[in-house]
Amino acid sequence: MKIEGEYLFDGPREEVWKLVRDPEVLATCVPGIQTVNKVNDSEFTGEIALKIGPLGGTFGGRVTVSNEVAPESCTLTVEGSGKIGFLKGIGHVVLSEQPGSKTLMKYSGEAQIGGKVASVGQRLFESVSKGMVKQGLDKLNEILKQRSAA
Amino acid sequence: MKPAPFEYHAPTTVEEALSLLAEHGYDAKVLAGGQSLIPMMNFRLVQPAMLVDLNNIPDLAYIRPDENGGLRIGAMTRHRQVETSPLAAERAPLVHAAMSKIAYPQVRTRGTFGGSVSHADPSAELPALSLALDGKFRLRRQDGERWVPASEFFISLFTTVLEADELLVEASLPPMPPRSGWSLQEVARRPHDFALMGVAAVVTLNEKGLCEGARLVYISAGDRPTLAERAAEALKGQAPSPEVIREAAEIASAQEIDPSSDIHATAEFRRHLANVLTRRALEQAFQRAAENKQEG
Amino acid sequence: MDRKLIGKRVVRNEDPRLLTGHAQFVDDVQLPGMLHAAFLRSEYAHARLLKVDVSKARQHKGVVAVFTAEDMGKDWQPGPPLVSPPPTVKDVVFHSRRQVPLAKDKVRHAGEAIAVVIAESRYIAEDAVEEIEVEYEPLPVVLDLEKALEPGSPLVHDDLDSNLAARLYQKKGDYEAARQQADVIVKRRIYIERGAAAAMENRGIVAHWDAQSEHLTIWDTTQAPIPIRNGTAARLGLSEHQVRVIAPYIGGGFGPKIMMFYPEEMVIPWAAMKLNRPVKWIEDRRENFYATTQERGQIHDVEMALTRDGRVLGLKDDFLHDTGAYDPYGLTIPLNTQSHNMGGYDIRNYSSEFKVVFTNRIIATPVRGAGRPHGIFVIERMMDAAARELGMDPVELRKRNLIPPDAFPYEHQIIDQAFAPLILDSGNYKAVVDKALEMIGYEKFIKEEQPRLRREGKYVGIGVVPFIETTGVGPYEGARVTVEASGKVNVATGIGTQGQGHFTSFAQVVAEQLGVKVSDVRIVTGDTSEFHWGTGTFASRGAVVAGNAVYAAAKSVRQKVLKLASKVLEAPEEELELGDGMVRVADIPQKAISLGELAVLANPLRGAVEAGTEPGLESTSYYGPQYGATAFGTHAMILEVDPETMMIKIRRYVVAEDCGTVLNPLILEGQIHGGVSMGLGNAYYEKLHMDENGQLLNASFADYLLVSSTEMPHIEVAHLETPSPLNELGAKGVGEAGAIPVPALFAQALENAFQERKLEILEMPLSPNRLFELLKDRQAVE
Amino acid sequence: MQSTFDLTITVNGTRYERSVEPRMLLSDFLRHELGLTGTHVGCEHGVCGACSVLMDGQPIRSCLTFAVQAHGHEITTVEGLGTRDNLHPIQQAFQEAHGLQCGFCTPGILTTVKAFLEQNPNPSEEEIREALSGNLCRCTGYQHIIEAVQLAAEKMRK
Repeated sequence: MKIEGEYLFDGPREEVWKLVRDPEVLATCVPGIQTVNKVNDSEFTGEIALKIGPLGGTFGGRVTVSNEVAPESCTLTVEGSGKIGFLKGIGHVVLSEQPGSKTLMKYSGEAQIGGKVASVGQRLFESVSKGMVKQGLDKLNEILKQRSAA
Repeated sequence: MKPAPFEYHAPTTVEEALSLLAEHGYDAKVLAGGQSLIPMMNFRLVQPAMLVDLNNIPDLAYIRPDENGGLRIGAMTRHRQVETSPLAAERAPLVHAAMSKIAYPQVRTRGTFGGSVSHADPSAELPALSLALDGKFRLRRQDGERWVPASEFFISLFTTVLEADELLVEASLPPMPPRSGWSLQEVARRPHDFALMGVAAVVTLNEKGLCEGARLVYISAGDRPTLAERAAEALKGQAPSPEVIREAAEIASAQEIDPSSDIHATAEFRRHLANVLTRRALEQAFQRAAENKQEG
Repeated sequence: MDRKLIGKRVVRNEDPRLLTGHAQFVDDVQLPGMLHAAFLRSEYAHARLLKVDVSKARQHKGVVAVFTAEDMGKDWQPGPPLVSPPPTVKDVVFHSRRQVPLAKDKVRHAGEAIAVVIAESRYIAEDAVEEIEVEYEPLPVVLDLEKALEPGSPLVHDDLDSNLAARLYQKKGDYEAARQQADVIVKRRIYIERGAAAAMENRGIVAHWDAQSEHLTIWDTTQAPIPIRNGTAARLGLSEHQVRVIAPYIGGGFGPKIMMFYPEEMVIPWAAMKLNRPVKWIEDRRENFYATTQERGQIHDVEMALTRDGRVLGLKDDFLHDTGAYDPYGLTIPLNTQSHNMGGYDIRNYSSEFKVVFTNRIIATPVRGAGRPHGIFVIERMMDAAARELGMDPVELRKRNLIPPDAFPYEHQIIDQAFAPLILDSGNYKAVVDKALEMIGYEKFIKEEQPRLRREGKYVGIGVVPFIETTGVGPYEGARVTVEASGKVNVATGIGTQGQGHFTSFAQVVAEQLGVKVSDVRIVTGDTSEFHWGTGTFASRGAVVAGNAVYAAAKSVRQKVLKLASKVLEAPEEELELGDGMVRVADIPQKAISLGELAVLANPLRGAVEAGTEPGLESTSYYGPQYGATAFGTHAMILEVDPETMMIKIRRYVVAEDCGTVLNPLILEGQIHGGVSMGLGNAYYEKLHMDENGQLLNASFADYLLVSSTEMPHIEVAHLETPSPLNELGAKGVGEAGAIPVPALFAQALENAFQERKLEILEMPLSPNRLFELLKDRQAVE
Repeated sequence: MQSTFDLTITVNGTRYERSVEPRMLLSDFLRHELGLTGTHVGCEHGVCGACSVLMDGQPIRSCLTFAVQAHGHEITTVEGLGTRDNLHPIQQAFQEAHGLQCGFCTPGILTTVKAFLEQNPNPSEEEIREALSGNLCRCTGYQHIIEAVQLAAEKMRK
């Protein structure tokens, strides 16, 4: 499934880049993230407790950053697997400066879902993935605003 | 396809249920009709640690007239009860008409009003219809209760303002204003499937036959039932001409809904259907309103 | 002889058991000490298995055993080939790659079995399956049939050079020469997508090893109990007489239950022997979508050469066929497609090459129609495209090309699915088409009703599709008919039954011969201890092949009855009559004896008998046709479509069917109704949606849409009878017929409804969404 | 945690007392605990209708009900209609109209139709189609089933 969209951050590109490039921050933006372990500068693992109404479960997750061109673009990969199946999202992210020291993030990529959840939950995918991406980016923007306020 | 193990409680009073919820929080899942929850449990997509079964609380199943001319529906009222209720047919014809579109006869004998609303499936009828009628829900917890309007109740997919220790115990559906008409239009692959797109319309005419107010609510159009406010605005004060209706349909389908794509329909097809169905719904609703005006 | 019972609307013998809930289905088998199995299935469509850790699952309370491929040791071996490639065709390529009991090293489709948990209950088994840890290394998936054949494509089977499973070319006449003479060449590309059989009963197996008597009993939802018995015995090193396979009441077959051996059929009996306890596995609905075979994916490049006055000179169809991850079923489906491509038309020049492709999907095996709907869809779509191109009425074009009644037997000069020559044995095709046209009121609709409805703003279209169905193929079936001392008759045959009414139609055949009540004939199907030889219920062959064996055996018993009665009643055979369970001397009613008494006399307990006497009033017969009998039919429908919502309503649906001698019209109509409902599913509701990673997205009845009572139209059926000269009953099969023309018919009616918009449909199945897109594309073109 | 639950249930007029895990589906309970295998299981997610039984006279999906939820209730399964020698008029009608082929979906249809005809003794074809919308049949195309329901209604009105 294709994922595509854009998001306007309330902060300058350099700052947004720092956050995106910091997997630890990035990991905390994954909805439902419980624990975060650093593997290396570009890779973190963690446990994600996903909950969408009654649906949910615990996933072992991994976030990696690759193909980076500071401070413009990079590829983000989020993977998780658990009892109800697995998910993998690969997104290419491009940041551009906007007037008023804002930053526009354009993202495009693929989300892959497998296992039980894929076989019977398709009706919900797009809504869920849209929701999760938005939730994650809102969180990132929150952190951005907190940092710039501090 | 067998459910994972869970702990089971079957309280016989609301108080007992609320105390269980207060004690166990999100570990406890409320079991109402179970017609959405149990399939997900059988698929093992949902594995609640505990079920609090409301089916032994007789006090929660009722359809009562409200002083304001509307209806009070207890959370454990079965769809079948509403379907066969003359009171519901008279006081909430929109909801009554929707009943036969909800799944199958054998599901309607179990499925409940409160369960469907609390489940907050954006493709389900009752959340949308509650919103179309500007209804509200009574939520109880051990130490009190609150009323939440449908317009604030639904947050996103399967997600509502209900806290872990809260229970939706009743819905209040106000009567439609005088000179109102309604319509429910749906397109589904088969009549009993989730609608690819649905719209519920309630319109009210003034004495002169101009549109005084309209509520257009969409099913399968986003992550929750979607109220099209700008389309309603465009109708206000207008005579319900085909042009005006077309304009409202255009606004709602192009700007106010956010449908997703799935294997049955792309977002584009859903928008197209929303446009078509809005037109049909408004035509029928205005027609009915005009008839009610004459009668009134 | 006078037909007293054959052809009558006899109510079914089997119904009281089914209606009261007493008929035994596989999941109803309950044995002391029985264990329950659940399978762990691959989440990935294509991946290397790096690790399968079952240690936690083995610790789970209530779990008796967990097996992986490793645990099966030497007993781990692929399933046997079901059918071999056709030996008579030149240059055929065929790479046989068969399914395995449990995946080893690599998984090739999502849902492939990796491990099995055997526990005290299914609930516990499923709990433990969740505790198995699998480490996968995902591999690129092979899904697109064309890309799969490109050099450099990932490989489903690493030991092959490509994903080509098979290639076969057949021709008749000289297509290139015909092309040169043609006035018009019509070319199209046609896509047909996958669908599921979705019998209401999922598959299931119960295996019981009795160590004391060294006897294995298997209850299996199979359409082919005898081959399962033989194969199981071979796999487990047992004599065929040590294995009994029972296919009890089966909740619908529709093709996939003929597939063998499913991994579960290899694992469960093995596990039961290993554990020395009965083991039951019942497939659940989700598994049924992942683990039961499916059918339909094909891409056709078709060309039709015609004269200006509508004579089809030749047809060329090169197509790709998706066999999935393995190809145990050989070439049956694409061969069926190839041999239905010319429909019931007199086409003298034909050229067709198909390539069978391995993909990371579940195995394709026949599903009701088995490639025939594809062939009919292709030829009928081409007919409609050609009619438009020629500006000719589509029905007229068809009529001009139908095989005339005096041309039978009509040789197509290619081979069919059974590798027998494709010969259409008999028929009166034009009469059937005319009947359907008359029933639907074609002329009146086109000339009066349609224009009127159009003026009212309604989009209403008509379709008329003739089709053939090759049926009743070999090799053979057998039956044993026995008159018992009670006077009742027992009939045993080797085929299985899945709702076709064999308990009644076969009983009619026997009852008519022996002069007993239909309800006094007990039919046994699907129990290998009752009949040793046979192949199975497939290819619409039950009534034809087993039916004729039953007929032959019944006639032979009748002879024995007459011979013995003649002696006992001291009257010549010609003067004897059979009726009401008695043999009587004509005109002397008091000179009579019951069949029961005769049966006792035929099986004396003491005394001497003449040399060469066989005991009992019993006979066993076999029937094997030289080639199949071919049925013919025409369906017509009037379809209304809402041009804004794409919702459809079928206003009329008529069927004219010639399947030779009708055994029981009630049962026949039921078969047709059911076939049409499945065909409608294939046209507008049912599609297996797979994402680009090979994940099936609709493994439930909430998303895989079967036609329900609210979509089905009322169907009017007419029978015409051109008995097949190939068998004594004159029967032709009908089991799959109902489903075959429907997608083509639906497409034609839709195009007709949207004729102003020049809609052309070259794919199946459709959906409201897809129709919306097609109409939008048309708009963009204009 | 209470691992089993004692329940009392009346099925086809017979009272049963059993101890079951709360997660046991009513369909499995009827089939495997009570041996009433006439109730069939086709999808276990509430769509196919093969498992339909009557609870206090109302049709329900036994796969979407836990056995514990039937505690204190009355269940009617297909075995509670007629017997082989004395078929219920609905069963007779299904035989006469050939309203079944493989017979797998049939028990769920019979129970559903029983409740339906009690509420609507003289239904139109459209009402019958509507009443059967929650029962999938892959064999019959529904036509003979609908005719069987019409015939049954006629028989029962007499």
